[in-house]
Amino acid sequence: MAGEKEKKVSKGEVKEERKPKAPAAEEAAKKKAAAPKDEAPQEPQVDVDTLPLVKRVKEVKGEFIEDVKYFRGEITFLVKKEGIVDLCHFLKDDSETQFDFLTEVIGTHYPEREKPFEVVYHLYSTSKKHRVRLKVQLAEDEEVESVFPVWRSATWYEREVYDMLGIRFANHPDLKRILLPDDWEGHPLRKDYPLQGPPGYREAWIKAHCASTNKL
Amino acid sequence: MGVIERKLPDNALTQLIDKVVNWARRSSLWPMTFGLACCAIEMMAAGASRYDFDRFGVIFRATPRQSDVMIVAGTVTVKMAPVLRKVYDQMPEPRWVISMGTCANTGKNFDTYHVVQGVDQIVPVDVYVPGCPPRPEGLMYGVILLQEKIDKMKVFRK
Amino acid sequence: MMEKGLMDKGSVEGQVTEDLMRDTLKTREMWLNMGPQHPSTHGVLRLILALEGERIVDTEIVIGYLHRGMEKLAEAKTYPQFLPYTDRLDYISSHAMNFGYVLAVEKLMGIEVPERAQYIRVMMAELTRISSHLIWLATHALDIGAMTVFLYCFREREMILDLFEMACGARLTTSYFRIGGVAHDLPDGFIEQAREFCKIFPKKAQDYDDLILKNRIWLSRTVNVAKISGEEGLNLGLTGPNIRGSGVYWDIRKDEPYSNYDKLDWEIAVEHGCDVYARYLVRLKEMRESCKIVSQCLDILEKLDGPVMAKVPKVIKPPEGEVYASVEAPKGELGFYIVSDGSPKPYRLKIRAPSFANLISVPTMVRGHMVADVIAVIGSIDVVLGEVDR
Amino acid sequence: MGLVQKVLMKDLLIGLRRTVTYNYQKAITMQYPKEKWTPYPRFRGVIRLTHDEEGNLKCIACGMCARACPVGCITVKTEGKGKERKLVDFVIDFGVCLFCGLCVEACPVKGKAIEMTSYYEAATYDRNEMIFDINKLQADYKAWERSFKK
Repeated sequence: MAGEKEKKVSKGEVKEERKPKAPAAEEAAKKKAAAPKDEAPQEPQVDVDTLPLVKRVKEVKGEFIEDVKYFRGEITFLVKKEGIVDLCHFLKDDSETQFDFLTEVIGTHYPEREKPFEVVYHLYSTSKKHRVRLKVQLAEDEEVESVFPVWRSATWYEREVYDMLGIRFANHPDLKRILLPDDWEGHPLRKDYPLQGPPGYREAWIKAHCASTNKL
Repeated sequence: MGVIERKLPDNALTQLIDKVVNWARRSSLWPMTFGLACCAIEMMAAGASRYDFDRFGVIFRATPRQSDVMIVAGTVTVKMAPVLRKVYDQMPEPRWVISMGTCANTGKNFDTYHVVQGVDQIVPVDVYVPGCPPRPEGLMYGVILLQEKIDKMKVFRK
Repeated sequence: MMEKGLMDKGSVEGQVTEDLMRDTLKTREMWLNMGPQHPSTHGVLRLILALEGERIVDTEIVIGYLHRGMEKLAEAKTYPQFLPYTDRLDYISSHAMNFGYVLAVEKLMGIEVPERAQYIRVMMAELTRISSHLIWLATHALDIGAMTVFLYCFREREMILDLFEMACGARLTTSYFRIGGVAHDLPDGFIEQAREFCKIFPKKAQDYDDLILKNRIWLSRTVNVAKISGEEGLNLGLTGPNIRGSGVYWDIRKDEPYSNYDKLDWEIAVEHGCDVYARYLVRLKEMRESCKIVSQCLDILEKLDGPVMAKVPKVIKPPEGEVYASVEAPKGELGFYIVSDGSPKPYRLKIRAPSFANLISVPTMVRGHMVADVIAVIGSIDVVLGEVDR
Repeated sequence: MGLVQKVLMKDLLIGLRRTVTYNYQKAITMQYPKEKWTPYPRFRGVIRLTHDEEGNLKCIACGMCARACPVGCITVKTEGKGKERKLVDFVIDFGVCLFCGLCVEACPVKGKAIEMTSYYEAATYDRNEMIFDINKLQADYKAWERSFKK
């Protein structure tokens, strides 16, 4: 399972006869694919800097990348907040990356961290068949630029993140709640929000809104 | 039934009239298709070829103004609750509610910030059908129970 | 058509220009609310349409009427406990939902699933795809006005549900997959009955073709309605049969083969029409391809013996980390993103629901069409609200 | 579509032929109250407690089922500790139950102390009637099954 994705990426690259990549990367990929499956829980050590995608991104947009992680065959870039739209434009248009599809935008809350919010972008390339994950870390009152100009589907994804976690996106055309009612208070996916909501809030909301329809 | 509803004395004649009215009501229960989630699919299956709800006189209507019974099939969420109440208020009397499936019965399986804990918080429920989702037969059994309930109702007599 | 005719006449007289028309014949946008309780919005979808006459100029989609807080709920449940909830995401293809979830957890934990379980999973996922597409065809056709197709589709669907009931114990919310395999091995008589279905189904699929494939009403309601190009579709987040209806060769089962899809012989269903009719054709073709996969799996399963469950620790405690695993659900790409902090409960679980993403493109698709076409468009992109709102 | 075909209504007649042929085939509708579907052995209906040969409950009151349950609809009340532990009450709220079968899977007793029956006619007039206590959970559905099995 773990090796498949990496294997796939390298296979696609070879088939399409792109820029010949470093033999070390190919070897690492092969080794990973051939790694015995029953030892899968122990993640094989891969030097992330040898991966062609990481190389290419670091080469061109290295100033925005804070960190690169590799886990279970997935590449994660930790991106500086101000560089996200620029990087996304690059990843979409560059002939080597061609990430033409935004799979999703996710918000996560880590209350114990210094920068408690994390926005995660999953990208996919329909022509190169590879995936990448971008991460932006935000402090409590920070905003991140919307990737709406790059992929229009981001509008809804970002609205959902705003709805669930209260992370604001700058330059978003229509940032409002999407799943919860407009007059709802609080952002449920924050870790301090109780599962049943604040005590009595749910019942009070129903009571207030059902009362108005009784006058029919 | 207007001004004489439950006003007439209880005698053989009014019993007979009640019987006829109840027979008419129970044999053409037109449900409002309040399909919300998973149970709605089983409700559709109950109306489709193998189970064929029409045999009971149950013909799904898409508008509350033409329906007698509301089958609440699925999770009632907080956002949906006012809509459900509005639709129920638009239904003409006499009206009944069948709560189908766990979500509508108690809602405790999704005990979260946005799920109503049982549709009986919003509208009065006549029959509860447990299951997640219930088999179409389970729903049919619920309809049969409702028909039995209607049979015992007093329309004109006190 | 009407408007254009008027304008033509005006220009012939040489006096009335298009701008003048707009000034003299003032029209006002009308706002029409559709849903959330509407039989043709497949659940509790609500659309607010801005109309100019009968023509749609703008659409706002309001969702969230079935928001059950699944992602929050997952943080309070252990990994095996959350499995029954995934059934209730896209409730008409619960196997596919299970599949995505267990794949994500297995990827996180590095569990290798036994071969027999892999084939059972693939077979069940494909049966689910058929049943999901059957429901889609039934409701889509019913919305457009073909009642008979509805009855026929549900008849065949019951055959699949019988198979599910036999193997899993439930008709809809099957919870058959487990982390590391499947719950039980197939029961006796399953393979024969499934084979029977595979034999009958192509003949029955011919029935649907007979009824609507060339039917003039069907054609006039679907051909050239809601065109969307592949590029625009990708930009708007379309996946699955919808994007394949716009000529994009993208199927996760082929491109990033999970489970045993790479060992089976099948083709991606792609159409280039970009309209409602093309999406209909794609799904019809997919049903036949799925039937092919199921019969191949049956052939293999007959010979292949072995366990259906891998060795999994009693308490499932994945290592710290985050994974994203995706499957090709009947509606499109279904992904599970799990962040684990090493405890038996997920720290964060995000569901990438295909229907949610597919809905984004609806305003683009319906712009300029008639009100009645909205029904056809919603039907054609096949939304399931349980998944949209989660 | 050619004009000739349009006038001859070929497209419509093909469909009509199909529906007419079905008119002369056996109906697949089940006449429910008279004729009941026999669920498969694995069907997950209402849960019941099982007995051993002597007629005692097999349940050892370990509470594994309650812990495995995703929704917490099972309550096992016990008395005493360790080996002295005795089952006092066993309550399942079918108004909450998901019918997922995880409780049966978790049961450590040989031959399973709880089982899922095929009983599905459990509709009630009252929400509280869906809460089954230890007595109701021992109900035997064999007679019900026999009533419609051929």
